[in-house]
Amino acid sequence: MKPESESAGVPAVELKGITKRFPGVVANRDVNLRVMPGTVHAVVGENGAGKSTLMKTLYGMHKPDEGTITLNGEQVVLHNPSDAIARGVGMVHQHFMLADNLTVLENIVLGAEPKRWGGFGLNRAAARTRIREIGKQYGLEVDPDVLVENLGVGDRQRVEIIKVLYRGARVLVLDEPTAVLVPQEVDALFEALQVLKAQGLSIIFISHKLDEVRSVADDITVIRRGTTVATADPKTVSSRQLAELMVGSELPSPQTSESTVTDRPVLEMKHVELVKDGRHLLRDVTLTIHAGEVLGLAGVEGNGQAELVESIMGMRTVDGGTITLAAENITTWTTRRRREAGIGYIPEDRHRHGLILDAPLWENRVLGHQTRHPNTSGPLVNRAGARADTERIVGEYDVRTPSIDVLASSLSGGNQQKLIVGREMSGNPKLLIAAHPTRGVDVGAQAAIWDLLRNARAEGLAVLLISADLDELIGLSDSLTVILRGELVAQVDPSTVTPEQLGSAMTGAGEAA
Amino acid sequence: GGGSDSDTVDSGDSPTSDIKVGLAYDVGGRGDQSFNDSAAAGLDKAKDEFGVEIKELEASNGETDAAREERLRLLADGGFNPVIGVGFAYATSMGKVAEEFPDTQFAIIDDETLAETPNVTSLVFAEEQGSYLVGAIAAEASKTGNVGYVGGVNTPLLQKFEAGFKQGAEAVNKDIEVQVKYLSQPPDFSGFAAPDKGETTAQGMIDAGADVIYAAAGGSGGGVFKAIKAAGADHWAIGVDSDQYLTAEADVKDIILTSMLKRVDTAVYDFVKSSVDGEVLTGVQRFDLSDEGVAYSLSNEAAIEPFTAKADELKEQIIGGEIKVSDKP
Amino acid sequence: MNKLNADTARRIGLSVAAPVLAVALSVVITSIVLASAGNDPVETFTQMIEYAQEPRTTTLIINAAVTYYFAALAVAFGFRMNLFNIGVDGQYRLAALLAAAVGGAVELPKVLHVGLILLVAVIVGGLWAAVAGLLKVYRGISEVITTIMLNSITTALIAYLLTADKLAVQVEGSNNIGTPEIPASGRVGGIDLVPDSKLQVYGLIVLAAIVGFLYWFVIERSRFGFDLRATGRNEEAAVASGVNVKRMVLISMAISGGIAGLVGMPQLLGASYTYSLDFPAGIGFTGIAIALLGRNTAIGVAIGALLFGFLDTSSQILDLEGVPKEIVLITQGVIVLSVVIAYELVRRYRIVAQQREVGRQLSSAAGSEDSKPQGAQA
Amino acid sequence: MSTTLEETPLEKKAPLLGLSKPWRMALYAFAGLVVLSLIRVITGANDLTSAGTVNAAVMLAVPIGLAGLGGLWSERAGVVNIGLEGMMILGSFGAGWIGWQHGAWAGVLMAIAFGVIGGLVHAVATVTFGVDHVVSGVAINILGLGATQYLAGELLADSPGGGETQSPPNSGLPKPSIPGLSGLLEPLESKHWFLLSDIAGILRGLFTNVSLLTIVAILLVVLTYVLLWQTPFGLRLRSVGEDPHAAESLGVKVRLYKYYAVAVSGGLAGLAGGFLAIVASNLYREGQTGGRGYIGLAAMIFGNWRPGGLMMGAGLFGYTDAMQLRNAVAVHALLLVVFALLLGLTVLNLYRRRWISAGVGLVFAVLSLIWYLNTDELPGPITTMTPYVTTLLVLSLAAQSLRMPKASGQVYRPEGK
Ligand SMILES: Nc1ncnc2c1ncn2[C@@H]1O[C@H](COP(=O)(O)OP(=O)(O)OP(=O)(O)O)[C@@H](O)[C@H]1O
Ligand SMILES: Nc1ncnc2c1ncn2[C@@H]1O[C@H](COP(=O)(O)OP(=O)(O)OP(=O)(O)O)[C@@H](O)[C@H]1O
Ligand SMILES: [Mg+2]
Ligand SMILES: [Mg+2]
Repeated sequence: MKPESESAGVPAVELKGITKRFPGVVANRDVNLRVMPGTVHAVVGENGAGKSTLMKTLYGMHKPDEGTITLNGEQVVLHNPSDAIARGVGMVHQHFMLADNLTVLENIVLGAEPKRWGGFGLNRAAARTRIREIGKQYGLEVDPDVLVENLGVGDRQRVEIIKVLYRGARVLVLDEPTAVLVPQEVDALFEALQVLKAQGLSIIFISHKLDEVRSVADDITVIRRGTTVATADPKTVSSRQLAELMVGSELPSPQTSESTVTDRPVLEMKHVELVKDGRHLLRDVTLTIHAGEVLGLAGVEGNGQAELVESIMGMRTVDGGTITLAAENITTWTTRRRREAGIGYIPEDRHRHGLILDAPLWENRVLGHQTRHPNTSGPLVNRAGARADTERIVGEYDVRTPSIDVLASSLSGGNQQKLIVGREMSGNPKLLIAAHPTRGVDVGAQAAIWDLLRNARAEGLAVLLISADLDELIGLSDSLTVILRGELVAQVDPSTVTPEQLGSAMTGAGEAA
Repeated sequence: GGGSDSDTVDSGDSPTSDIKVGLAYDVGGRGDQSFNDSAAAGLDKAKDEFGVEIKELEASNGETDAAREERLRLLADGGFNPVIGVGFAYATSMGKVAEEFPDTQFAIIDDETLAETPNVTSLVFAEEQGSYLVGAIAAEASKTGNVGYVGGVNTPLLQKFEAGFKQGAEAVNKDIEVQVKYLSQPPDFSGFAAPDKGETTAQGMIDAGADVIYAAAGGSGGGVFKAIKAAGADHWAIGVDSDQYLTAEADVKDIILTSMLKRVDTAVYDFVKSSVDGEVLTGVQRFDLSDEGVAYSLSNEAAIEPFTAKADELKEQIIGGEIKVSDKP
Repeated sequence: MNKLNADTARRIGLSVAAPVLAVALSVVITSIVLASAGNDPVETFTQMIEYAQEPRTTTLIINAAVTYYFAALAVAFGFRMNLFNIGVDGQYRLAALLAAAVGGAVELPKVLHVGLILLVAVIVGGLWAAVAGLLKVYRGISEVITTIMLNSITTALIAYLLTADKLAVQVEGSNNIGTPEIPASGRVGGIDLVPDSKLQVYGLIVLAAIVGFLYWFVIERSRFGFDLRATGRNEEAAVASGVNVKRMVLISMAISGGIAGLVGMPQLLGASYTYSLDFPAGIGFTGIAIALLGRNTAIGVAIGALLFGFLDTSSQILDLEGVPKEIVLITQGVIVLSVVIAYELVRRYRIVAQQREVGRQLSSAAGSEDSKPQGAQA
Repeated sequence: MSTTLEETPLEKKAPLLGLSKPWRMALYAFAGLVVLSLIRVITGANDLTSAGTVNAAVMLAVPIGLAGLGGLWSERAGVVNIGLEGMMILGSFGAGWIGWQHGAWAGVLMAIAFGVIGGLVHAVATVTFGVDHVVSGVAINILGLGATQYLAGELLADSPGGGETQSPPNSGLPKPSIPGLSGLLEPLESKHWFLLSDIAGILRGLFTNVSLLTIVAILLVVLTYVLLWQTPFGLRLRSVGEDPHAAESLGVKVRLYKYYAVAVSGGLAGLAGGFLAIVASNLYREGQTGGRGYIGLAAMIFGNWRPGGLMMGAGLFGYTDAMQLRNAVAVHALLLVVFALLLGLTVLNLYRRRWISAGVGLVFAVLSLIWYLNTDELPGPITTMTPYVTTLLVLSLAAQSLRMPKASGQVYRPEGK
């Protein structure tokens, strides 16, 4: 570890003794952070360590309870984001901050609009040119006039960054920008970052992917339980050491032990078609998952993964082909019937599809298992049974919560995810659909979830695994399929393929081995 | 609160009486420039003449019989006697309350289902007779042979107006066209309070050839008058209840040919008077052409003059019984 | 452990605080309005209270509440899954009309007769509401529009049906018109609930209690209720969990309408025995306010219904005492607002309190926490 | 407020003949006119397109449109406004009360002022206290009614020609016409020629006796579009309704914009009420608004939260309402229009291979034709349904790609609160 004082000159950002309390938690306690101009400064830490909170403080979204913020040597008080923006601080949030129903242009200029009609009108033309300029300058091209809802995550990410650059930010905060990107997109992003750096901008970069961090960062600050515990030099520190600083635990890597694949097909899809308004969302999808097999589905987000999952779940009715579960044709079954037949579902977006945030944990345990013991008996909800079983899950899956009566919203992301996994594992399913099971989950929880998947697989569970984290995908899968524009375009062998090959297959660039 | 300005016993030299009159309005209450106001006028007259103490209570929209019942009961309980209910809506409730207070004399306007109850006086009107006359006048005045009837709310009571008007018009010109429109359907009583709809409807009737329109629509009548006024010469409106030539806005009054007078004020006044005099009216008190309880107004002299002869002739025939006016359209 | 008890104690304290605060707030505002018009608030309120305590009035209040209760439950049922049934008003009027027509047309043994009438009412109300449900499910039209439109359509429909040549009979000498009177076998007698009151409480108060219980039981305890609440709170998650939302919309709309169908029954079977021009209208809209006031729970709604019943009834005495009775409307509006505001204020207070507590805990536990990080740095 | 379901877009994709949106609209409008004219000629129900009808339609549409516009403003900023009715009532009273003493324009201003007050109450409740929007709206409807009745009792009871339930009449506003136009068009209209007379009638209806306030109202629709969709102010306001946290993260003062929006919303609703008490009729009357606030809300949803669509919704309602008030024969003829409409849509559905919709449409088409042929007039009460039934009909036939502002109805709480 290197001493604080090495880097010379006035820091672009200096946070001293920041403390921020929220009901029930201290998100930040006496945090210190110095970011030098023209550097990429990584901040790492577990889920709930307080990274985002710290950044929100720096971005003026809330005032710290204690501590000072100093920008370019000048101590400042930020009452709101406008203050931060005015002082050249810009932030790309962990969760996209984009209005779907507005155009890219509208999203970007919002709050800093170019005027016309003597300052009265919105000058769309001027905005377009400006956005195109920025696009060229940093290789961040997007069509300003499409609605954001029609964009994939990569493009949304770009829009977010353009938003910040459009405001002429000198300090750029990126909160887990790579969580949803494929390697190629990540590289593109990093290239852009290098350009920015070269122009003297300072970048604060948050990520759970420690290799990434080490490759891009100039300095690293580690946060644990809301406070800064160390700074590290990316050139010297290893991912394992970083992980230990973060959690004091080993950095797990997803490695499948010997294959448990049987010849018993659990899920079979034959020539499945899904058409909406003449557009093929899924074209001629045919795949088989056997008991004890983990089938990895690789693909850039928005290429039909969601649709494929929803077709299996019965949330969409397919326009052609058949779906069979354990030799039963379930093509026309309702979602509930499929779940009862033994399909477990870890949804991609836990807040939208996985949980009722303003319901207590035990009710969330019932969700998706409304018709099954021990949650319900006949037409009635069996509260005692459900509560007892929730306690079991909380225990077995190490869900960190004061009680099973707290609202799901009060759990940290990782713990919410563990609850969902536990829920979907119970009632021993035949097939588990796991979409991004460890997205935004810290290394500790990650390891736990990976183990769960492995064990279940060993017991003969069939798993459809979808993940943007290619290491995870390669590490856990027995076989890998690549989906592109709704078609299964390639089969690759997880034991031989590299993330880069996989990535190019996903983008349709070159066929992987 | 209708009571607040008028519930004190008169002071000064005006006569006083120990009679306390309670009156329960229909929805709209005092100041509706229509039916209720007409009752209020009768009550005020009685108050000024006999110095009776009065108490007025108001109905609220869409209320239950229980509420009406309670209203009457409060009055009877408070020692008010007689107690008057304005409008047929009070029939059921008054039936109940009258039994509870046998020593209180009640009166109800526009209903005679309680004829059998000894302490309830029914004050009813032959609206169809008066409407018959204005119908005849309308037919006479019409050059296009096309007249209109605008009813406020589609209730049997208003249908009596319609029935009389049609018969009267046809009596004069058997192939006259009578356009009929009600502005709203119960329980939506906005038809009595929608001058704009009145105007639109009247405008439509005029465009369809009508040149005389009978507005039996309470406050919505004003709209009808506007439309007639806008239509210009040779178009006439006929008012209702009170003499609207006297009450309407100055700029439209001249096009009000006549009004079908329904003397609710007289009825109320007579009834109060009778109880002041000690020989209270009981049973069914029917007000019709014979006693001027219904009539047509003459205040727009120049305009009405040419039609009075025929109208009065028909009036005599109705009183004499040669003409029977049905109250069903 | 005992800290937990202290917590629960405070939570209870706070949940009591909200309603109290709400009532206080509305009393203050109402008083200001009263005073501004030169009426003595204290006197006015005492008049209202005293009047409410007369046995006769108490009965009236309860009866009003019974009717309101059905209306509010109907609305609340929809709200529980984010369906806004503004159409309760139309639904109950149409239901009452047809139920009255059927009830007046047949002669049956007591139980059957009453049962039949109630059944007709529930079915009519349910079907009429289901129209909105269908249009939402198959044509995606917001139930807000449909129910608003259906209310007006109902009015026209009733006017069309309530004529002598259709469902109604014209009583000689009456300017009213209504369905034939329901014979004794189809009526529900009152109950002497309030001691020494001449009036009786609607017999159907029993039904109200039952429906109230069922409402609670279905929503809180049944699987269906679970699905319903899940859909209301997070539709997408509900879909993923296997709830068929379209079916839920249809069913809940129908049930909401079915309950709405009962709104007119106490009046019909307990008082008027006929649907006529002066049949009470607009209760559906009052129902919305009460449902929201009662926060869509069976108990809360019951309290709200009684409160509204009290205010409505006491407007009469105000009128008699020469106090503008419109004050009652104002009070009702203010109460609805102040209740929700009170709850919000209490919620915020709770957060602040929590934050302070966390702060205190820290300042005590700080020392032990800080040691570990230092070690890691070395 | 309400659960949204998978909706089936109709016109959205594959634009007809590849025309751009405005032209497509124009084409539809013209086609509609031709059909209407044909049916007029066939049935002889000349009131279908008469100047009188059009003029009355505008009259009836304006208050609904204004109320709807109010709804649009607040919902675009994410605040559902069920309280429009109450704010309208306040407005009509304000106009009636001031109008007869200080003239119509003063009345108009007072109407707006009263509406704004209503709006501010809604804003305080929903934005500052984070109260559920529907609760607050419902409360305001009750309050609006109570307050006006109360104030009427205090302020109008002893006014000349007024009373506790109505104000004295006010002078109203001038209703200018384009000079000479009427004289020019009337003969043509009275010829009852195919199409020509219809166009003449419509033009005459639109451009004669147009109240100044009507013109103001139409300008307000345009202004709303420009303000909300072509200015930074509007962009910020809409962003607040789409994703307040995104807006907040860019320094947009979310609460402030919500306040603007809801206040304007109230003002517009108040103006709608004022229109009733100044133009439609020239006095305030209890119960005058007659639920128009709710209809306005419906018109807004009908118009997909867009000024343009809203205008169409209000227009349709006004037109059919005018029809049913003015002329029963024409209403009967509307059955034939419905038939034509359904037939057209059936064809369109077949062309789009939407068999079920086509089938359903056809069935209803035939039914309405049969109904038309077997009757020569509709019963009075039934005609009064016309506007409501038509609205539902059009909604259930037209494309259902409605989309409300994403954060509409959600209580907004700033980060970390
Ligand atoms: N608005 C809030 N209200 C209450 N608690 C909050 C709020 N925001 C964050 N927290 C809590 O503060 C702690 C830190 O949250 P934060 O989001 O900063 O963690 P993080 O380091 O960003 O985690 P992740 O890596 O999952 O993003 C967590 O326990 C979280 O639950
Ligand atoms: N009739 C309308 N009423 C309200 N807003 C509109 C209308 N037409 C377009 N807009 C909105 O105004 C903004 C600019 O209009 P413009 O037509 O340039 O964009 P657009 O996306 O092409 O509009 P549209 O989607 O209606 O074709 C866009 O946000 C659009 O959504
Ligand atoms: Mg974070
Ligand atoms: Mg366009």
